[in-house]
Formats: sequence, structure tokens, C-alpha cells
Amino acid sequence: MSNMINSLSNMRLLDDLARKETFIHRIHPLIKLLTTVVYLTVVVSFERYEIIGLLPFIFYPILIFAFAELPVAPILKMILLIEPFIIGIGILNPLFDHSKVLFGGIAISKGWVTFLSILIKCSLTVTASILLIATTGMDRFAVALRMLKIPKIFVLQILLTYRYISVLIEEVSRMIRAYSLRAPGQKGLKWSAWGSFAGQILLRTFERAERVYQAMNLRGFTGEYYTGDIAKLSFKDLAYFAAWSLFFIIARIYNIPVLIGSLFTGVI
Amino acid sequence: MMHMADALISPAVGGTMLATTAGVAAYSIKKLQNELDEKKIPLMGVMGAFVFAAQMINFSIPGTGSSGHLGGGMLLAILLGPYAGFLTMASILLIQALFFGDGGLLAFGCNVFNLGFYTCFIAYPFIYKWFTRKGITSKRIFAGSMASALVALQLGAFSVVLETLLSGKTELPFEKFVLLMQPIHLAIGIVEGLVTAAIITFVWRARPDILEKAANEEAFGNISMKKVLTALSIAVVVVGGLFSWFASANPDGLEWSIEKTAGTAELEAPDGIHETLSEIQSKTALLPDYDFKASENEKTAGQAENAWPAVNAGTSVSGIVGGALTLALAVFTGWVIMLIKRRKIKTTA
Amino acid sequence: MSHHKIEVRNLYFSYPDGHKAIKNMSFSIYHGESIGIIGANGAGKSTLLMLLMGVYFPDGGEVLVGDVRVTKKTLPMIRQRLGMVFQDPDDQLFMTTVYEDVAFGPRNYKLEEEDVERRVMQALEKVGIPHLKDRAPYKLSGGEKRSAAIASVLSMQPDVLIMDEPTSGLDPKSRRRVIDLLKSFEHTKIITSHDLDMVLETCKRIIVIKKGEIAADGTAVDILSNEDLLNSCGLELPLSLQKCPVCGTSKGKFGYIHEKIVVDKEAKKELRLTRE
Amino acid sequence: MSHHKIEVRNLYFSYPDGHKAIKNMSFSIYHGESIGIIGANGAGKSTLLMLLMGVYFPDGGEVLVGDVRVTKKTLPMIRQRLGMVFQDPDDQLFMTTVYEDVAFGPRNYKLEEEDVERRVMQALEKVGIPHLKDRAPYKLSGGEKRSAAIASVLSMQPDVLIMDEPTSGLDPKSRRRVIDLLKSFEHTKIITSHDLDMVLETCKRIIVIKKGEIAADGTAVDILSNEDLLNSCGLELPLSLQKCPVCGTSKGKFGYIHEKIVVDKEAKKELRLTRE
Ligand SMILES: Nc1ncnc2c1ncn2[C@@H]1O[C@H](COP(=O)(O)OP(=O)(O)OP(=O)(O)O)[C@@H](O)[C@H]1O
Ligand SMILES: Nc1ncnc2c1ncn2[C@@H]1O[C@H](COP(=O)(O)OP(=O)(O)OP(=O)(O)O)[C@@H](O)[C@H]1O
Ligand SMILES: [Mg+2]
Ligand SMILES: [Mg+2]
Repeated sequence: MSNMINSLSNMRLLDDLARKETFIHRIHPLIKLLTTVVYLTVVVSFERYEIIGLLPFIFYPILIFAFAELPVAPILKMILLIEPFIIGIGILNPLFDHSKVLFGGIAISKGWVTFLSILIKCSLTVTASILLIATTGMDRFAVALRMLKIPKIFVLQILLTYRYISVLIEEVSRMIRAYSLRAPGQKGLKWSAWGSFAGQILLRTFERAERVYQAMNLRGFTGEYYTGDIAKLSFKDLAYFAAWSLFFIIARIYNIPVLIGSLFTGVI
Repeated sequence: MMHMADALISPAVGGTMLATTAGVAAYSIKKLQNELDEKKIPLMGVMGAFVFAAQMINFSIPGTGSSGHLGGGMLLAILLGPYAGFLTMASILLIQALFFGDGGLLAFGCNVFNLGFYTCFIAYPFIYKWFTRKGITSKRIFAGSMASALVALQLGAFSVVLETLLSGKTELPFEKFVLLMQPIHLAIGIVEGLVTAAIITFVWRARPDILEKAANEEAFGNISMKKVLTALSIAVVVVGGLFSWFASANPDGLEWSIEKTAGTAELEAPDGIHETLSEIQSKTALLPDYDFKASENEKTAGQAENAWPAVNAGTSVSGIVGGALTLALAVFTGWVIMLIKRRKIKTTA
Repeated sequence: MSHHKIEVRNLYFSYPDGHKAIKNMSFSIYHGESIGIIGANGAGKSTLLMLLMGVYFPDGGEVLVGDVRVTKKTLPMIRQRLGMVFQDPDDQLFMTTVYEDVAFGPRNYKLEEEDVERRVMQALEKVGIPHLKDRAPYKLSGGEKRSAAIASVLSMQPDVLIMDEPTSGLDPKSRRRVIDLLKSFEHTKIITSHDLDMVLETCKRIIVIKKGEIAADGTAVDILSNEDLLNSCGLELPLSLQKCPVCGTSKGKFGYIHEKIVVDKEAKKELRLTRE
Repeated sequence: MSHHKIEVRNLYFSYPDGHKAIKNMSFSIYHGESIGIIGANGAGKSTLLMLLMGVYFPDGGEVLVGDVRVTKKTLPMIRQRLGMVFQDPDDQLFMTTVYEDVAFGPRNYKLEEEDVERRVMQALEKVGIPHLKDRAPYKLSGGEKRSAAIASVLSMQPDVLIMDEPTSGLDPKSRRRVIDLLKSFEHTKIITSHDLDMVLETCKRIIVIKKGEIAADGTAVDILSNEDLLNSCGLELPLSLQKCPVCGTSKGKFGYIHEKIVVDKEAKKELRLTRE
């Protein structure tokens, strides 16, 4: 339950962040979406034993964090929340693969290497998705989807779902608050109240959702969200996309850290 | 129900599934546009939000020590009908991928398919509908929800196994993974069935109009269903075949496509750079054993020990040193930018 | 303009659970009229407004807006003319910032972005909340939400303004602002409220509803000073027509001022209200 | 009983987005006092009540209820004594029928079912809605919901009653009923409201909040008749202390009655209010 309320406040934090006005925020939403997709594809395309080669990809999130003036701590917290899940799957690797490999003179199990690789990939991909929304926001993201010719009805569906998630979680948290105030001695919900709770929430949200939708209709809504001016693609946007893509591709083809490292160790 | 993560799939699998899902979604949208009424739009949104919230409640599965959460696909299918249900599932998963990195943009297709397709297009029409074909009673709701949830989750779980293995990112042997996933999802399926039945019964009592509307949606002729399925399997075979062809010819489909694009006129430069660089590389041997050939090893990585990309003490050391430097540089850059920005804010303020 | 006329003929409405909320209502509202709809809790005021707006459809009878019957087909046309503020502002605010919310209506009419901005700022100023424009609606206090909800309808510049308890939850200053705004609105307006003093100030005609039926329909002054009628409908005299605490002892001087002293005995003593 | 004392010391609170809602508030409330908390929209009234109830926890300072500090640990104990009615009644009702909802609190105290029933019916009668007892809360009208919310707290028979705008949305009869109920409640009560007439009737002491800080703390009469203070805090004189429409012309007889005529010129004319 606190889970749910946490995620609501996380969503709202991202909403707030998306309203900042930095150079990253002003990049066209479609470009940011495409850049993210390229990034994800490249990161994921690394084979399962790769660790070192993945490291340069951390530049992308770090630069976005810095340029978009995003707070590091709360977003890191969100990312860490996902990790246990990945660990849950990745942790099986060391169990199944005991074969050893020499790495920097130390023998380690290959299972651990793949595990680490998954962990890094996961952190990078999750961060990239979250940064996308934290610098774009749901409304502008929807504009990007529309430009990709995703049908109106689906985009609307996403926006409404997004909107109703707050309505619903709010409804839940209010009910829980009211409950705990009138059941002071109890910890959590009594199981017998669960059924009526879930049903109530559903019905209340039905009714509320209908009213919200009506309110939208009453204000001339016809299925298309207009979100003010979204500028056309500019040269800056294209340059942004090109620069990042170039970087990703080079970092994919050449193992930059090894390159730096051997230069360095060679020099020494 | 388990979500696939970006980190666990290969671009080939992710791409195939994304294409497949897009096909099903497009079909659903077309179907839906013909019969969409006013009340359905908010209802889809609400149910999406409801399932979204429900997926956040984790429950422990007795006897296994692991935990799971609801998929909600059956609930959506029954309350909204298959097309709207599928689309709603897709929007839930997209929001989760964006805001929580749960699942992911690349794994989006896999997740929608695993959670949405089997429930809305297999379990709902063939199982749930069969149970309730003679009208709705609470017993039939129960039996139908239970049976369809169980089947849908088993299919979904198996699908997760296949996608993971095809992606080759984990070490899990097939049988062990199957033996792990299927029983867990049996347990989750039971809970899912119970919850679905309870909620459907509740809604049926309180707002029978909602259920009737979904059930009466007659668009679901068997012929069209068959068409979808054939089209779908052809698509899977074709797309999957294509992807896996170039994936095996060139394990990283990306590099293949990069070379392709690099060959075209606009992007001539990278190709040149690439060639000169690899020349330099082979001459200076700065990058021992790390070139395209290494990836050939990957193809057989699962089977042979020598598949391990050659690692010797030299590269490892330079790798570790280089890695540390890269990280330090990245963090330093970020820090400097932040400092400069902060200074700017101060001076302007 | 005859098309601002709103006519309700033999209206019936039951909620899905069978609760009969509106029973055989008929009345007409002409262009430029200001109508107050009053009645006890649960009388059916909000339900009636929903029927006028075509949010619900009647089980019997009909609603005509300017000779056009409210049906699913005619809805888009009709709704361009009517603007409604819901009783619960949470139902009305659905965008991520107050600005976006107030801009939602004008943008749907495909106005130029600068016109949109002008309208939004105008509406926000009218209700006195320009400082809240970049806040998220769910972070507002109860009264701030209501003001934002009102602004979101004003920005659409409707021909007919329908408001369900517009002043509830507002602080006295904001309430005064809404009253002034209502007074300055020249087109038709329909307002429900339990704030009878506000109704007295802003409406010329009043319809009293009791258990889903019309109990009275007449001028504001006639109705709001008819204590027996109000009492029988779960209402009270407006405070401003109740006996004055100062000249309180001169009871019954005017026919419509009876009993009830608002400031209670004790407080009065402390005020040292001695009649000079 | 000293344990009914509520003390607030140097309280600070910011919402997660950084909005500073409460800044350095301190005051004490003794047993049996009736406190009105007033202030403009967004002043911080609801936030303050949430802090008293331990729904939020302060960033600085502390809240003491009968010498016990409000913390996560002491919450269960403290909440047994305090009963709160929220600003939005939807926040309060969560069971399937009104009866179940009102019975929820008493049942948690493991009372006998007949005692529960007695308490429930008593509470419903006090707010005048026994006829709604089998209805589903989400299907009620706005005012009916508020009455049900109040009943659900009354049935718990708390030592301290905290109400956030208890009369908003209520029809005049129900409002009167709530006022009578508040007057008859002997223990400590803390009420926020924009209905200053209600506050004047039910509270002896008033705390005025302005932008998260205490602007004034004193007797109801002193504060509610101080027009300058009220004006500077976004408030107005209560209607019952504003100039009376009847003896309106005798302006300024008492220091605290100035300007504002509530019934507007026109209505007044129609009322034929001639001074005799
Ligand atoms: N969704 C619903 N389902 C069933 N009954 C309802 C529903 N909404 C309202 N009612 C009932 O219909 C009647 C009229 O409700 P309505 O909301 O119109 O009252 P109202 O006059 O606006 O009251 P208030 O002054 O309290 O807002 C009430 O008795 C209420 O209980
Ligand atoms: N969840 C929230 N997040 C951020 N700010 C909030 C939140 N809730 C309220 N606020 C802000 O805190 C301030 C105090 O709000 P509060 O609800 O306490 O006001 P109030 O005095 O009860 O007003 P009202 O009379 O309108 O109910 C307001 O400025 C409001 O915008
Ligand atoms: Mg109402
Ligand atoms: Mg408040």
C-alpha cells in the first residue's frame, strides 16, 4: 500500500521535474524518444559477458542529470527500487554457471560476470527511461507518440490511464487514511475489510472517472489533447540526436575503456 | 506475473515482439474504432489505473519463498472486451516502463504480449466465453475466471522463458527455468483467478451494465479471430526469422544495420572512420581480441567453454583501469557541469 | 437571442440503482435570466444540472436548449454554449498544472496560443489566483481548487453559466469575488447553492426543489423571505434577512423577520450589545 | 483532565514539493475549549489539523496531546482520543453502506453489537440522516456525504472533536443541526471554517492563520469584530456582524460595524425596506 503511495509521489515528482526549463527539456520530445530508443538498443545489444565496454554509456545519464538539473538522490532511489527484481533474476546466473574465468588475475565465476553485466545494463536502461519522462513529461511524450503516427485513440488511452492512476491511488490513500484514523489500534487493513475495500475503490473510481471524462467533454474535448505550442524540429534537435547516436555507435564498436586503459598502462 | 526487463532481452527478440504487438494493437484499434461509445473511454482509463495499482501489490506465494503480483489481463478482457482490454494493458505497461523502468521500452512488446495477448485473445474468447456462453451466474464467473487465468498465466510464463532464452542474456538452462517459472505462475494464476472472479462478481452485482456491454460485443467472430491468429503467426515467423537470420549472421543486429546505413551516402564518414580505426587498431593492437570477430564467439557461447571472449590478464588490467578512468571522467564531467550551472544561477539571481 | 432559452418539460430521472432523483419537473429559463436553484441536501439540484448539461439523459420528458433537444447527437453543439462548474472541483481539474487546466477549453476551440494565454490569465485574475498558475491542481487546498475549477469554465466564455455551489469552501474574500463575478456576468446563469445570501445577491429568480420536485418558482425576494416555505423545504431564511443582532429586539417590524438571533446570548453579552 | 490539553510548539511543515505550509506555529488548547481556526484559502488550516492528527509529521517542532508527543509510536493511543472530520467527505467514507461506515469505529472498540447499533442510530439522528442508513456512501449527494462523515466520527465519541469545514455543502437546516451539535459537545473542539457566523456561534476562542503563520489568537468576539485584521487575512466580517439591512442607515453606531450592505440595492428596493 505504501508502495502505491510512493509510486504516486514518484510519478508526481517526475511530472514536476518535466516542467523545468533547461536546454534538455526544450529538445523536441520526439528526438528525446528516438535518442532513448537508440541508447537502449545499443546498450542491450552488448553480449552477456560485457562489463567494461558498457561503462562509457554512463556518460549519457550523467550528462542528462547535469544539464537538465535533475536531483540525483530521489531518482537514484527510484532506480534502486527496481534493482531487487533484476537481482532476483540475475542472481540465478551464478548459481547455474560455476565455470571460472580469470579476470585481472583473479578467478571469478562467469555467472557473476553475467550477473554484473545484467545489473549494469538494467541500471542504464531503467535510468534512460526515467530520464526520458523526467525531461519530457507525459503530455509532451504523447505529442511525440502522435508524431510517430500512433493512433489518437491509443494515445488518449495512455493519457487517461495516467490521469486516472492519480485519481485512483489518491482514492486509495484517502480511504486508508480514513480507515487508520478510525481504527487506531490496528496495523494495516483487516483482511475482512479487503473485499469491500477493493470493490469500493473500483466503484468510486468508476464514478469519478466518468465525471472527470464528462468534465473534459463539457470543455470541448473531442479526443485530441492540445498541449500548446510544440515547436517544429529544429537543427538543434537533429544535432542533438546525431551527436548522441554517433557517440553510442562509436562506444559500441570500440571498447573505449580498454582503449584508454591500454594507452594508460602502456604509457606507464 | 513477471515483467521482462530491457536488460534481459536482445534487440532481436525485443524488436520481433514489438512488431508483433504493434500488429495486434493496430488490429484492436481498428476493431474498436467502429464501436467505441462514450462510456468506454473513461472505463478503459479507470480499469487501466486499477490494474496498474493492483500490480503494485506484491503477495508472497506460499511454499516458494518468492512473491508475485497480479497481471490483470483477464480482468481487463472480461470488463472491457478483448480489443479494449489489450490496448489498456499496453498503456499500463508503457506507463510503467516510462515512469518506473518496470519492464522497459525495448521489452515493451514482450510484456504486452505476455500479459495482454494470451489473456485477451486466447483465454478470454476460448475459455472464459465458453464458461459464460449460457449467461452469467456467479458460479460461471468463478469457473471461467479461474480456468482462463490459469491457462493465460501458464502461457505467459512460458513465453517469458522463451524470450529470455532466445535473448541469451542469462545462464539459465531451459528445463530449470521452465521448472521454476511454471509452478510459480500456477500459484500466481490461482490468486489471479480468485481475485478476478471476486472483482468481476462484485462489478456484476453493482454495475451489471458494464459487464453486459463487454459481453455483448459481438465483433468477435471466429473467422476474424482465425485471421488474426494466422496473420500473427506468419508475422512472428517472418519477422522472427529475419531477425534471427541476421542475428546469427551477425549476432549484434545493430552492427549489421550500422554497416548497412554506414554504406549509404549520407553517413559515409562513420564508415571511413570505422575502417581507418580498425586498421589502426590491428596495427597498434591496442584492442587485443576485441573486434567483430569476438562476437562470432558469442554465437556459440552457450555451448563451449572457449566461447568466452578471450580474456587475458593484459586486457583485463587495461579494462579495469580504463573502466575506472571512464567512470571517474563521467562523474567528473557531470559534477563540473552542475557546478557551472549552479554558479550561473547564483550570478543571475 | 432566443437560442439561449432553456426549457425543461416533464423531466424524470432515476439513478441506475432505482433511486428517483427527479420527478416531473417543468420550467423555462429565458435569455439573461439569473436563476438560483435551492433545496435541501439530496433534493436533486446537482442531478438537475447534470440533466441540463446532457451528462445524464432523462428517463422521461426532455430538455431543450434554444429549441434543440438535448440528445447524444446534439450534445457537441449544445455544450459549446454551456459552461458548468461541478460541485466537486476534483472532478473538474485533470491536467498537470492550473494553467494547463484553464487553457484546456480554449485550446479545444483551436484558438491561437496567445489568445489562449490571454483568456487564461483573464480567468485566473477574475477568481484571484494568478499566483497559482504553475501549481499542480492536486496540490491545492480545497478553496484554491474551487477557484481553479471556476476559472477553467470562465476561460471558455460560455453563453450560459451553470454553477453547482460555486462558493462552498471559499474564504469570504474569494466568495465576494465570485459574487461580483456572477453579478457582472450578463448572459444566462443558473446557480445552485446553500449560501442563500449569495443567491439573494446574484439571482433574480429562484426555483425551490424538494425531493426531486419543484416546490416553488418565483422572485428571489418573495421566496427567500417566505420563512414557512423555506422551513418546509429544509432551508432557513438567509442570514441577511434574519433578525439583526443590533436592532434585534425590535422583533417583527417587517413581516419577514422573525425569531432566531444569530449571535448567541453569551457572545452577545460579551459584545455588550446594549440597545441605545 | 490535563491529558486533553493539546500543545503545539514551534511547528514547521513543508509538503514534499517544498511548499512551506506551516511556519513556526505555537499555541496551547486546554480541556473544554472551543477553538475556531480561520484564514484565507490556502492559509494552512487543513494542514495544521492533519499535523494535530498525526496524518503528517512536522519537519520541526512538535505536537503534544496530553503530554504525549505525536509520533508514529504514540499514534494509536492519540487517535483513540481525537476524532476528525475531513474537509472532503469522500476522504472519510469507505464502507458499503452508511450504517456500516458509522458502525466501523465503535466496532473497532469491540463493543457489543447492540451498543454499536445504539451509537450508530444516535449519531445518525444527531446529523439528521437516519433515513440514509442503508444507502451506499458514494451514491449520496454532496451534503448527505458530509452529514454521514460527521456521524461516522460522532459514533466514536471522541474526547476531542476536530472538524475541517463541517458546514460546507450543508443545507441551512443541516447546518443549524451541526451548530447545535457542536454547541452541545462538552469536550474540546477544534473547528476550521469559512462560515464565520458558525464559528462565532460555536467557538469562544479563535486562531487566525495567514500564510502558514498565526496572525492572531484571541476571543471570538474580539477577533471577529476586528475588521482590519480580518481584511488583512483575506476574510470579511461575519454576516451577522455586518451592517444590518434593516437598521442599515444607522451606520457606525458600534465600532465594529462598517460598510458593506449585504442585500444589494436592487433587492433592497424590492423589499421596500424603508426605515420607519
Ligand atoms: N450515483 C448515484 N446513485 C444513486 N443515487 C444517487 C446518486 N447520486 C445522487 N443520488 C441521490 O439522488 C438524490 C439527489 O442527489 P443530488 O446530488 O442531485 O442532490 P443535491 O440536491 O445536489 O444535494 P446537495 O445539496 O447535498 O449537493 C439524493 O437523494 C442522492 O442520494
Ligand atoms: N499535497 C500538497 N502538496 C503541496 N502543497 C500543498 C499540498 N496540499 C496543500 N498544499 C498547499 O499548502 C497550503 C496550505 O493548504 P491547506 O490545505 O492547509 O489550506 P487551507 O487553509 O485548508 O485552505 P482551504 O480553506 O482552501 O481549505 C496551500 O498553499 C496549498 O496550496
Ligand atoms: Mg449537489
Ligand atoms: Mg482546508
